Amino acid sequence: MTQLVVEGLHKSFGAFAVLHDLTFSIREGSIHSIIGPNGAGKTTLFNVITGLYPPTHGRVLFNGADITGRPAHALAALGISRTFQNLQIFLNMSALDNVLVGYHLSCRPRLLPSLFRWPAVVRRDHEYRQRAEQLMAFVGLSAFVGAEASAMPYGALKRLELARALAVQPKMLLLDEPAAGLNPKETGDLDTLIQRIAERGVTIVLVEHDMRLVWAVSNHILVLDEGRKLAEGTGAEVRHNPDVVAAYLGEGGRHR
Amino acid sequence: MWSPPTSAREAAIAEPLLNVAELSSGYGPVRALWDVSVRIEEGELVTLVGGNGAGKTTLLRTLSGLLPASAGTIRFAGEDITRLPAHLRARRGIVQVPEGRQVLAPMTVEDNLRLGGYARPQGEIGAALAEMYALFNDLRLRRRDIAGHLSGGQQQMLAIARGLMARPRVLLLDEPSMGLSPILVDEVFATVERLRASGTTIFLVEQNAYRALSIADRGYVLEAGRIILEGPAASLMVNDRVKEAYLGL
Amino acid sequence: MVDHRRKGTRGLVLLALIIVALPAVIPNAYIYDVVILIGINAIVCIGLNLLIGYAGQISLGHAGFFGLGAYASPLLSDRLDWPPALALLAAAMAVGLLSFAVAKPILKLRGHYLAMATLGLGIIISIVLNQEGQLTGGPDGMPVPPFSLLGQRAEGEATWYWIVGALLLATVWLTLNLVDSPVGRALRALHGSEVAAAVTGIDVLRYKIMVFVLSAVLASVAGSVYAHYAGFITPSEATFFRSIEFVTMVVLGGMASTFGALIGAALLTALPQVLTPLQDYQMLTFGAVLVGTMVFMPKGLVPSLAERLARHRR
Amino acid sequence: MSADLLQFLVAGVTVGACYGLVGVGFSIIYNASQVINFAQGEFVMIAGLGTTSLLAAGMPYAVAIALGVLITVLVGVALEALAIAPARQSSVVTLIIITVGASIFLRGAAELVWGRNFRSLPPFSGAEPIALGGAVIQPQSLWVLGGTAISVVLLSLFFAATRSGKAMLATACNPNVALLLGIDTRAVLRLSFAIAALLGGIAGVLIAPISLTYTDVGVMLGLKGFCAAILGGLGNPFGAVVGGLIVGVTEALTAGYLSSAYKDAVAFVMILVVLIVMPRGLFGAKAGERV
Amino acid sequence: EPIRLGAFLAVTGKAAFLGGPEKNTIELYVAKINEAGGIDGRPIALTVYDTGGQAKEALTYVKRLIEQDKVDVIIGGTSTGETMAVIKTVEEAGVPFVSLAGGQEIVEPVKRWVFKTPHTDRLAVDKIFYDMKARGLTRVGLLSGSGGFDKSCRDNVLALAPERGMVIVADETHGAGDTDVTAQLTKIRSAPGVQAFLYCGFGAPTSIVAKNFRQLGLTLPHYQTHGSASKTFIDGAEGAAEGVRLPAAALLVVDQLPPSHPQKQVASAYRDAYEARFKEPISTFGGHAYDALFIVVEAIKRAGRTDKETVRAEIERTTGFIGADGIFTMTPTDHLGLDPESFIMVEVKDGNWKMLQ
Ligand SMILES: Nc1ncnc2c1ncn2[C@@H]1O[C@H](COP(=O)(O)OP(=O)(O)OP(=O)(O)O)[C@@H](O)[C@H]1O
Ligand SMILES: Nc1ncnc2c1ncn2[C@@H]1O[C@H](COP(=O)(O)OP(=O)(O)OP(=O)(O)O)[C@@H](O)[C@H]1O
Ligand SMILES: [Mg+2]
Ligand SMILES: [Mg+2]
Repeated sequence: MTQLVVEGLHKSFGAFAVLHDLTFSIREGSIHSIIGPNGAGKTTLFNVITGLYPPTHGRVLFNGADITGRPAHALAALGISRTFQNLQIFLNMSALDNVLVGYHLSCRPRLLPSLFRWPAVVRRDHEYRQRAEQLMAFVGLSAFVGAEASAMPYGALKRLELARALAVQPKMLLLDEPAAGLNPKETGDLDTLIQRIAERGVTIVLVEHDMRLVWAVSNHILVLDEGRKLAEGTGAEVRHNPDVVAAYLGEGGRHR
Repeated sequence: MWSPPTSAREAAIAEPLLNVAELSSGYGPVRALWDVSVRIEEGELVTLVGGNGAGKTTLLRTLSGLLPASAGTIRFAGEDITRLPAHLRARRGIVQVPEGRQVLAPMTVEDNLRLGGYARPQGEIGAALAEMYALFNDLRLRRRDIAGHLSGGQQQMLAIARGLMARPRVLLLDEPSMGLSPILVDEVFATVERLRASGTTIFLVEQNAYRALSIADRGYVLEAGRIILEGPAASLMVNDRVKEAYLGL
Repeated sequence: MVDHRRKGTRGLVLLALIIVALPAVIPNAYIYDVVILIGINAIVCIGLNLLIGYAGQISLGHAGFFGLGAYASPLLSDRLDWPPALALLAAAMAVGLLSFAVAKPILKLRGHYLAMATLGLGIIISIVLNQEGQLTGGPDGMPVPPFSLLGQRAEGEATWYWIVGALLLATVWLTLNLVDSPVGRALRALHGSEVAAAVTGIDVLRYKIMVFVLSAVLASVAGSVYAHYAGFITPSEATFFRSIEFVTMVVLGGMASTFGALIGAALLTALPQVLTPLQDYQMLTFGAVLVGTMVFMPKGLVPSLAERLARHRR
Repeated sequence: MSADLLQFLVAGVTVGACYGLVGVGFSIIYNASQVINFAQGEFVMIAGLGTTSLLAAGMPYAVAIALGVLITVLVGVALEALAIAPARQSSVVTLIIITVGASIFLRGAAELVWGRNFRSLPPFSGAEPIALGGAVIQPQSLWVLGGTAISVVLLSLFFAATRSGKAMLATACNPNVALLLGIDTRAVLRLSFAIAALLGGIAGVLIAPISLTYTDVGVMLGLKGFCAAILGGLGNPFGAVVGGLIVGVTEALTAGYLSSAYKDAVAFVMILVVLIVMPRGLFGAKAGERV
Repeated sequence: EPIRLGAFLAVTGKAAFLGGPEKNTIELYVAKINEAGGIDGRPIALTVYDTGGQAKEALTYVKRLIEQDKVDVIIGGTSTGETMAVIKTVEEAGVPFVSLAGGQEIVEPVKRWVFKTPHTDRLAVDKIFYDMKARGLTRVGLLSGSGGFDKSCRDNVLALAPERGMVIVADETHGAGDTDVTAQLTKIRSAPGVQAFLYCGFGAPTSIVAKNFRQLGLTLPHYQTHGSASKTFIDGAEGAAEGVRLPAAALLVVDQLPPSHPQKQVASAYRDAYEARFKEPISTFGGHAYDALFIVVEAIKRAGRTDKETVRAEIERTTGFIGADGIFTMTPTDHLGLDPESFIMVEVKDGNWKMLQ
């Protein structure tokens, strides 16, 4: 079943068009990779899908509902969650609190109960604290449970974002270059991690330049170039597409 | 690109260009580096391999002077620079391409590049700019645009180009290939090799340890803030520990 | 975090003990007065700190809300003959509504632009209080009828001490609860990164508005209490200097620290009283102390001292 | 155009130019550190009062002005060295509160030196008003306008076209990167305070013949200057001047046609409306933020 | 055992222009009295607090004076706001208190413990209206500042005008720290049938108003208030103050007083002492403090002790006291007791004050 449909999507900044008439769809439960040269519009596409940028025109449908132009927090409530290429960590908080923020929607915090510290609030907070710790363990951050986010190394922050995004309990998870800053060993772990998340039924949309990861996990690949669809298909199909090789993979990328 | 004056060259014979001895450093009371010793000869390409949180970035920041050394010495071209302010180190030719790009977001691409050459005679800037634009076509196309609006990879190109604009004597690269498309990764590695060929000394931190080691002369392995291994790149590549932990083999 | 909570509870208990014990050592009505003023300023600062320290949104106009509370409550009780307690609540509601109405457009602004907008708002309020002499007595101010609740008149410093003390304790308690709850986390989160907060489901603008209104209401209540306590009120309570003073208290005490706000308020309220022997050098010394403190404790008193203490222990 | 309207406009432009000139001082320190310098008004005060003292001591007017401005620059540099530099690793808010403290300190010091009386400086070129259509303008206003124009042009050029100007901008947006580029960020900060004090000083001597001068003169001028700088878009000297002129003219027209009691309030309402429509002021630079 | 005298004044802030000379005067004369052996051998222990002109500070300092410093008498409250804010506390504590502010509400209705020395703002306005009427001017364009002094003056102008047969044809305001008022003056210029101009305010704006007035070439008779009664106003206006009229205490023109004038001696002695010590021209504000201090001192002398009720009663019994502001005769129903005649009109002539008849 298709989960996300992008229809005739167009996005420009001033006179500068970044996405041109883009149409594609993503199947529920799949791992759908989006690749393409730097500046092709991948992150912009994510920004539009997650409600951070309104599209110039075109539509985005999620589970059949038109979500175009809805605010980001509303989309999160529908089950769309993401990580960022330029880390967006709450640096003023601890690592654990970063993840706990991810549970915001599940907590449904209300002002009065919070002000008066109703027992239910305390109880639930305790519960989410444990879940957050489990989640940190799941992404391999057990060592950082007590750490301040501002004191963590880059690679750990990437996983912290992933944990936070998972805490939102998404139906669809958009990952923007999760492997950047990880070494091959760590990327290998990430590979497993992504598969495990997908196994839980979460649709994954992956933007990544690390081809080893892309080839390893993707069910389907969309190639963007200058805001247009350049190619689409399985890994094998895309990999040997001469346009893709010329625009993006180069000789090195093809073989990795 | 750059050839040192003879006196400096003589000094360099006695001592490596960059000589880091027993260096410790960290963040306030938290120590992140312990007795790190690194020697980089003039014209060498040395790579630093290490896992997430090993302290690679911390080492580079300490070398550049953004973090104070709590113990040990840093000598550069025969001079003790352990206490030298960061901007003077940059003017001596120690140039860093920082992790996470760190472009000057509200300024234009071209302003970013020109500032890269801040410490250089202004007459040379024009030619250097042209060189960078030839290397990174995207930057040429976007040169009047605001750097902060570029895509992640474009910003990474800008960070590298900005570093090169300074015509470094030793270039500290902190994960330069991060976020670049495969084609551009090839391009960046090719550039690094070219720079080395033209005499620039390079200290490369790179997650893609395999490729880094394949072009490097020598390498160091950093774990938990300590150097645990060092040697010729070729020998590190076949080291079991390196293979398992960093090459993902 | 759990540790944080425990610290907060400990602080709360300590504060309660201090409030209960203090009268034993307060020699006269003057010292009571200073302590009461500290309490009133602290209530404003604790609220303001939610906005500035936790949510990261600056306001240079909170004296305006303080002033509105200070004027509205006596005006309602005096002119309309409402019971003062009701007037106080109505004033707080009115300020809440006003701040709610302006919050939406204003809180979309950032940084210094937000500072300017709130500053302008505060100044507009203070101009109105100054100019509408018929209602407010103009710059020379107006007398305020005493406060009474259920036929009991609140008079004398000792009585007000307990009222303000209780209010302060309640404010601290509620604030600590809030800060330590998912709501407080959401506030800190949008401070850290608005986009990240948004994609995790936090309605950023709504939370900003909420905390803005909350802090405005606290300022208004503090203002009403002040007016009834002092028995006289002038528009200088609503000027932008006063707003800056509140912000200075928050920053001096330490941002994102409830007890910091309290201590900042205490210090800056008491300091002029301590400096009086310096006579003509008073203002100069005040400025120098402020600069010196911020230079040597850039994170503010409480966080800087806590850090030093922690380092010492290690 | 009626003579009254013309006179209102003249009044507005005169006042607005003063605001703008003070506002320009804010942009430079902002551009080097993102700090709003609450002591900017005190630079204006020190130059004005300093010059009156020097004049009273028998110095020729031009020398007194030059020294008065020089003293202000020294104060600016001292402020940077003693209060800002030691705390430059701190957050912007902390630095701003330091400037608040500095402003109080400087006023306290000025009161000790100059007392509480207001003083005046003679106009540079006579007090004979100049007729302008049906309106009149003080010659000193032309000096203010001229001074404002020259400052803004020089400053705009500085930021747009010089290496030091760009270095200053780089320092504000990321001091660590600036260091990596070889920029002496301390020197940049010092320079920014020197230039800001210089501008404040120039404003002080230009405005004093109009506004008179006293220890608190900088408070309101500083506030209005801040409004001008924000309205025009922080960091843009040209914007600060335009902002100042708009505030001045709004005030004058409100006083003339609506209500002088609420002229300041109307000006603030106008600023609020502009900001709501244009959240970075009239000519504010883009933040360059994206995700 | 010293006599404890407390003062709270606006030494800094907007009203510092008033509070400064007040503080100077009190300190000067307390020192003189103490040098001369005090009152009945008891020195005066003076405590001065700076309120910055803020009512809130005033209240705290008054509590401090009463509770902590245990003063016998309080002088102060540079502004009406500061004074009004502390009246309740002073009355409850029962401490004799002499205010230096202009508002008549301070002593009307009479409060048991509260006195004041300056002429009321209403009296000043009345003087001005009287002078205008004598010149056949009845249509007045008014400009006032935004401070307490300015507004109180304005309120009196508006309130008194109908009674005195005056018409206020323009009522304009300027803000604190404004550097130019030509817009307001332009508007006043074109007010229908305007015959005279009156400015209510003090400090630098007084000179700015005069300058702008001349710049616009206005020829209306120009009045200001006792807020401008300082040489600084004339100097600051740089010639533009010529012809400005205002009501002031005789102190201002002490040299022009006839030798027979009862205040001549007192006022010139005060002027000489002040100017010699502080090297700045006197203002009439310092005079208020002079009067307050000596009314208190005389009362204590008469009482021979400092118990509060006796001192209060003696202050109330002040009769024919010759001060800088005029001659005071207080009664239980008049806690100002100032002879309106001692308030005179002066005009600026040749860069100096000229007494009018
Ligand atoms: N600002 C900071 N404050 C305190 N500790 C820090 C800070 N930054 C880094 N650290 C700590 O220093 C250690 C080294 O971090 P560093 O960033 O140098 O690692 P790295 O090798 O560059 O890792 P990565 O591959 O993720 O970039 C880590 O344990 C990290 O937690
Ligand atoms: N807010 C913005 N303002 C102006 N231009 C923008 C903005 N956001 C993106 N762009 C431009 O849109 C283009 C696409 O950017 P985007 O970040 O989507 O690329 P990308 O495919 O994610 O690239 P990368 O692989 O390098 O991350 C770039 O040329 C970028 O400069
Ligand atoms: Mg991207
Ligand atoms: Mg790193």
